[in-house]
Amino acid sequence: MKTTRPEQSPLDRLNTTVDAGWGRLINRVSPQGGARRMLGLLIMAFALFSVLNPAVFLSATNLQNIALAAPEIGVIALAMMLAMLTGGIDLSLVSIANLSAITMSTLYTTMAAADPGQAERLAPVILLAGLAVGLLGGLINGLLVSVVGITPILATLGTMQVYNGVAVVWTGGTTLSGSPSALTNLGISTVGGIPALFVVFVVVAVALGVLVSRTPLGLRIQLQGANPTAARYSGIASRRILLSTYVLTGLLGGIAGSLFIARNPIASADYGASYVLLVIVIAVLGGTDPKGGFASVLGVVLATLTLQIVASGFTAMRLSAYEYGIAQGLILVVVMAYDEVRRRWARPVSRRPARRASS
Amino acid sequence: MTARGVTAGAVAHRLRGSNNEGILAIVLVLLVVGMSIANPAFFTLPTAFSILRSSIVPLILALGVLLVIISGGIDVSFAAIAVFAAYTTVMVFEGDTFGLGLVGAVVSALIIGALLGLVNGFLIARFRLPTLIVTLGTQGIFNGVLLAYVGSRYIANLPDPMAAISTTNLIEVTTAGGHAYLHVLVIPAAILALALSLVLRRTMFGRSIYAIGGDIDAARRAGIRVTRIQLVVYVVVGMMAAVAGMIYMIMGRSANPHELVGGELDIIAAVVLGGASIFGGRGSVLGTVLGVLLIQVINNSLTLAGVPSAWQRTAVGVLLVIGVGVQALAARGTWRARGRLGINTAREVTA
Amino acid sequence: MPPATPSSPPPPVLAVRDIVKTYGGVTALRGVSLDVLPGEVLCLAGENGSGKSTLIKIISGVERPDSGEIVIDGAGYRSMDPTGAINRGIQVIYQDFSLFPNLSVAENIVLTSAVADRRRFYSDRAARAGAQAIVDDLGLDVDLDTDVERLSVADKQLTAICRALVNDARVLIMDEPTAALTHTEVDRLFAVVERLRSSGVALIFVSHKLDEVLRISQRVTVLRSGEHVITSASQDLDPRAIAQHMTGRELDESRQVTELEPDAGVVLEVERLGLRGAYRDVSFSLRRGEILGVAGLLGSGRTEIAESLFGALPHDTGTVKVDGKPVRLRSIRDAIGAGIGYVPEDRLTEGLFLDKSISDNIIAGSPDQHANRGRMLDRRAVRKTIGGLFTRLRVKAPDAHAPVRSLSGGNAQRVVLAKWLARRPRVLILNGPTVGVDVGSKAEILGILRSEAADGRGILIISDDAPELVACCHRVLVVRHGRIVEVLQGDEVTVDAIREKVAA
Amino acid sequence: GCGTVNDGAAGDPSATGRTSASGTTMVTVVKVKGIAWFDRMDEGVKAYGQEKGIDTRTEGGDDISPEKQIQIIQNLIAQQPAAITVVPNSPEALSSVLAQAKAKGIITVAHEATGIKNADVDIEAFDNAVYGQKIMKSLGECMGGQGDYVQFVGGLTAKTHMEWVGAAHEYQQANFSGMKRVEDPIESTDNETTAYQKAKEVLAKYPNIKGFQGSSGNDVPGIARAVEEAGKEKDVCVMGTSIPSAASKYLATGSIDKIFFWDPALAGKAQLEIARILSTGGKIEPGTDLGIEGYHSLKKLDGYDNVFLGDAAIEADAEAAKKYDF
Ligand SMILES: Nc1ncnc2c1ncn2[C@@H]1O[C@H](COP(=O)(O)OP(=O)(O)OP(=O)(O)O)[C@@H](O)[C@H]1O
Ligand SMILES: Nc1ncnc2c1ncn2[C@@H]1O[C@H](COP(=O)(O)OP(=O)(O)OP(=O)(O)O)[C@@H](O)[C@H]1O
Ligand SMILES: [Mg+2]
Ligand SMILES: [Mg+2]
Repeated sequence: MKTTRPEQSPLDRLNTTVDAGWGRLINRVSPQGGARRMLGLLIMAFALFSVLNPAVFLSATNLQNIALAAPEIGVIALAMMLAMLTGGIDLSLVSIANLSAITMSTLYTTMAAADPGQAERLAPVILLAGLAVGLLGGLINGLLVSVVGITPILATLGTMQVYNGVAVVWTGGTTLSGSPSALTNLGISTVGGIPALFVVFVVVAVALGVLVSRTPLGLRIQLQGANPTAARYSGIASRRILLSTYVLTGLLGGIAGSLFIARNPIASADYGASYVLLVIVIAVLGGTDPKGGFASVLGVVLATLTLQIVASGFTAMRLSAYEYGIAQGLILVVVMAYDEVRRRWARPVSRRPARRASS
Repeated sequence: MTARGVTAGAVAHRLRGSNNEGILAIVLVLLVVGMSIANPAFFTLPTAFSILRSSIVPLILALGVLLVIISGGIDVSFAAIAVFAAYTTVMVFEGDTFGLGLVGAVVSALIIGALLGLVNGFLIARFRLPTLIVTLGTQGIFNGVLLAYVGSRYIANLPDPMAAISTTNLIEVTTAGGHAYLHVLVIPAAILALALSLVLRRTMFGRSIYAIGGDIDAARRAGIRVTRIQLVVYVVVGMMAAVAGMIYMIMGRSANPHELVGGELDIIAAVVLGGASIFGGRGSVLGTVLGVLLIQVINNSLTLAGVPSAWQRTAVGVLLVIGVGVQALAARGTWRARGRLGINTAREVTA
Repeated sequence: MPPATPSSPPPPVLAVRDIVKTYGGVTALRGVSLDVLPGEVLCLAGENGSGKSTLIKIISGVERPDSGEIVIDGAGYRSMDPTGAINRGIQVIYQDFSLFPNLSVAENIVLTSAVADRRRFYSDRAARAGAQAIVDDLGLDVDLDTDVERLSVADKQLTAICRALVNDARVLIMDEPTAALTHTEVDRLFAVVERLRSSGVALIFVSHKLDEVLRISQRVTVLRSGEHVITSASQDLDPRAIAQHMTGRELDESRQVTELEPDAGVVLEVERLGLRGAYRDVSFSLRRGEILGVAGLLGSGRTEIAESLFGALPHDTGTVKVDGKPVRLRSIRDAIGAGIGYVPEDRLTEGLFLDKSISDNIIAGSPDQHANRGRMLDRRAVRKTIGGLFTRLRVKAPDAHAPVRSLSGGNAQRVVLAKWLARRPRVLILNGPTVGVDVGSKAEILGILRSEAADGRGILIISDDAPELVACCHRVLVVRHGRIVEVLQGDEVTVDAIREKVAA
Repeated sequence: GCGTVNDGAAGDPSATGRTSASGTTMVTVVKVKGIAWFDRMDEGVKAYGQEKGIDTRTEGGDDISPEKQIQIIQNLIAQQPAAITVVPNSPEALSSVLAQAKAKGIITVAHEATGIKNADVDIEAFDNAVYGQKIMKSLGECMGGQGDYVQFVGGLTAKTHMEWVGAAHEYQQANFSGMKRVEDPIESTDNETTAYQKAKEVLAKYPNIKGFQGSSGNDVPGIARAVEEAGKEKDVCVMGTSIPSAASKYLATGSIDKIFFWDPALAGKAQLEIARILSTGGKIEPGTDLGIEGYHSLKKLDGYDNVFLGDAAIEADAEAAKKYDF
């Protein structure tokens, strides 16, 4: 009883070998979940625009610009990812970043008025002050969320307005200019053709990745997000974890603030308002579960780059900002839907698909 | 399941309301009293009517959000739907070549709203995607499509049938403090609130929404048609958003496709302030009404209260934090008390 | 136990034929067939993960079989859907209850039937009346207006039972309905079951308590690793036989307690502990190597005592000493710091991170112990701990990276246990350590506890399962109305004595 | 090794010398795409491109945000247009990205951006201080030099708005001592509904209010709606920047008394013409004639080396506004 099977054609054989080889390669470098998906998308987007408009898209300037624009958004997206990892959200990040940028700018201009040389020498102190402001903003969020017990979305919506309001009052609504030249120089320098700010971003991302997946604190943050009750019964001090998380997101906000003034030596209350929702999109695209417990730093980094690539590709294609808005929405929805369909296809009937633990 | 402890605690619980409506009402009253002391001009009929008037659109939007939040989701695309539906309608009816009048315009807006809601509902129910993500995506899509392909211009003059209601008032009173007008469009808002309240409390559809928000898998096991109900919820929300959009443009007497979008978080804040749980399954129309009023009172009275313009953003934020903080602490207090009574679930909060 | 009429058996109301079901790589059911006759109780027995719940979910339409057929009243279906099942008279009490935490008890009880009846409107008053009727019928004392999320596990279970009974079911399926119930409630439930059966309802009953199984059922079906092993009349079986079919080996549930070393020090000393509204004047001591049982009725305050000792529900009065040193127990961290561990009664919400990996779950309580000097998680140490515990507790899982959700009840419980053992606590408190755990696993878990005690730990076990307490406890405290009323020790520790003192 | 982000094409010959008319691209970056004001500017930009045979277009974000403008300009630099002209949301925010553009040999021209750095020329339709005074002169006359008034700005961070109201306030203090500004400038967030609500609050708080000055295009329509509802269109003077289409229905009822503006189409043309002159090696000096109405004799603004002023302000009452179709 042998069913006749057509002889496999050489082409098919080639295909199978290539597929197998490709599969092995993928498995070797295999990032998981959000990261894997974003890697695919990133390559696709890059290839697409390279083909459509290579002259503009592949120019050194353009690639540098992508690397220059990504850090500030990326750092805020990483902070958002961290907040979402605990099942929360931090809407105040951009306001914190602005407040810290304003602090640094004000300190610098005040000092420079008295003694410019001194102001430059004290650049590290100024930077620390800015980060401290971020930390403080995060601390207030953390206290509201953990001690007072306000839902994060409301607590940070409130503090977003408070921090923003303080920034408006402080600056009188004007845009401050002035930033230590150490920072400004960092903003325009490159290392081997790669903007220094991008290097800073990668360093922050690596540090955060290590923190989340390789340290006790990171594990606790993940567990707190996955199931707060069980976390409590496991002896995880939920309040302290939430507090640390929001302090950390505040600190990242502060770092974003210093990236702001490194890139443009100015500080104002209304910079980056459009980032608030954008970073949620990035965090989620990067594989963060908004319900908490799961996130991927690599995924978020790749998602940041992908959206930057699409944005610059669209300008290169002379498409409008509205069309980019549509594309951004479509990418989000299609990627998530595709993911879900594929997952269900892999396990056609499981109602509660087991999620991959990754970070 | 003991009858023990159904004493003072129970009475307090009743007064507090199942979603903290009681506390919210007290916060609202205190705020009004405070404002009135700060500036007697606050405690007047014109101010009251003005606050009611400015609450109409946020309220209708908030009611839609409430529905989504109870069902366990979150929606950030409703403002985009509101503008899309209303602006497109205004564009279509600009010349009113069909002579369909107001009814035609409203129907057209409702259909557009329903269709856009259907897109959300389809993606959410069919693919079982997180609602925040879907609506974040569709928000960008709807807004982009509107501005790129429908139109992006400010339309200064509305079609006549719409323009006619702009200046129609329900009540006009002249008091010592000046003229007080209550806009006629509070009626649809009130009707929607009442109707939604009835639907949520008295119909199986409403209860199913709570059930889905409570535990979606349990809802499926109980035979509730989750997919269909989610679809209907998002369609209804789309239609409510369309109504809100129409009212917004009618009251503003112009159509600007750049408005409304961006204020989503404030609406969600009002709903959550009104006691709805971000995690789904809890929330009431009464609470939402109080939440919206509270935010409107805050937003509308800072100038009167003498808060300098520059400080107003901060003040809104501080008041919001205080409002939800009081609620959170009050909820915490009762949890703790209950923990003492030994009722078993106090566990997660008594740290 | 009236025997089923042997002459002309009525046609089965429900049957399944050759059901196969796989989850990813795991085969949960491999060609299972069975019949259920009207007017009988069919018990499903089997070890954790043998596929009982999966079979039930397939019958109720929650899951779709890969192949096979469901036959209801002679009509065959490839698969069911929840509404279809309910409309055909199939009601289920799920192992995880599937209640709505945000709705009142009354509404939870009536909602499913209202959905099935395709009602359009809902009335609070009618719901309350309907729920009250069923609650009265069962003779329960239930506050119908409380939200379900405020209920204890036992109360949730009672609510789920009420809900299944409110419909006039023709087939009633109960997946471990007694797991969290005490003796009295089980008796009430069984009275109801008996009544339903005599009125012609067919019942499928899943339980790991084999004496219950034999008491209530006419026939027993045993599954092992997704396969049908045997279906036999209950009177032909005894617990030992069932256990043997389930596990394929002999089990021993007899009392096995080692003699304590005479000079074994006191590891936990509780003096005049009190918490208003829950318990008072609680004093006892626990020696190194001792296993101390705590028995009591639902609501007697046992859980509160345990939670106070774990700092989750701080006590008002009294003192606690660990190893002779007074300790402060205002928070869980205090308790953990003092060397106290606690396996909570509701392992799904309090014990486990269901979507996290087994490995994360196990080190959830001891990340710092697994950190190297640079405050990084030491992967080698983690692997070592997990490897050790996997073998020691015999956790059955493909690998440590699988999410806990994919584990069966018994294995999940071992993971909770492993979490605490990874910390090496001085005192381990377990609340219902074998709830929903099959006899095989149960014997193993008790064995583990014995050896942990032998290691010098003090162990406190709260349980409704008298035989289990007898099997491993040196002494048993009986709690009534928030006070310790009796201490049974040595030969006094018998099933009958415990049941008698608890109910007195 | 190390370097700077401006290295890439600094010495790139193709970056400069693309002065031949054909193939030249000039891009105008506006505050936001799709609003009537910038649609009108787009008309001017397109018309100019056709007249001169240059590839011109406008780009802009989908909302008013400095970071999006930075992003757009940065992306444009990669496309190497001959010139970028920009109406910045925040002039300061653009300084470093404009420096990048300059480093690549791109001509940069700004509009509504007094004090902007790294733009070759900033062209203003008029002197902001003079414009503010002009509004106050009309408002003061309308109010008969007596009574309370308030000022609205689109944002407390909007530099030009703050300059207009600042100059107007000073002018009032010097010339209309009977008038009093009773609140600091009020923020409308450039939103008509907010302007409307704030105006209602003002009317409640100061029943005797006599005047409103608006700054963003949405301010006066919102204020006028509040005034009209209070039945005070005869008692209150409402004036400020707006565009004829948005203001027309309120001008007709008298709830807006006068609007002030300049024609964005002409401003768009003026920017491009300056860019063209600079790119052909020309110079902008006091007295330069761009050949565009309102920009026939540019003035230099004191205290800045790159700011030139036109004389393009238009004021219009109900009658005059009908002439404009934007
Ligand atoms: N959603 C799921 N995804 C993957 N595997 C699953 C899933 N549900 C069940 N399983 C697997 O199917 C098998 C049967 O599980 P099931 O829950 O039916 O066992 P059970 O007999 O009810 O056990 P218990 O007595 O512990 O309740 C187990 O190996 C379990 O791990
Ligand atoms: N002495 C007492 N005085 C007042 N209330 C009491 C007393 N003892 C128990 N209760 C009440 O009985 C109710 C039920 O408590 P709970 O179910 O937690 O008891 P438990 O014995 O720990 O139950 P479980 O069987 O789940 O372990 C609680 O409301 C508790 O406060
Ligand atoms: Mg089971
Ligand atoms: Mg007038």
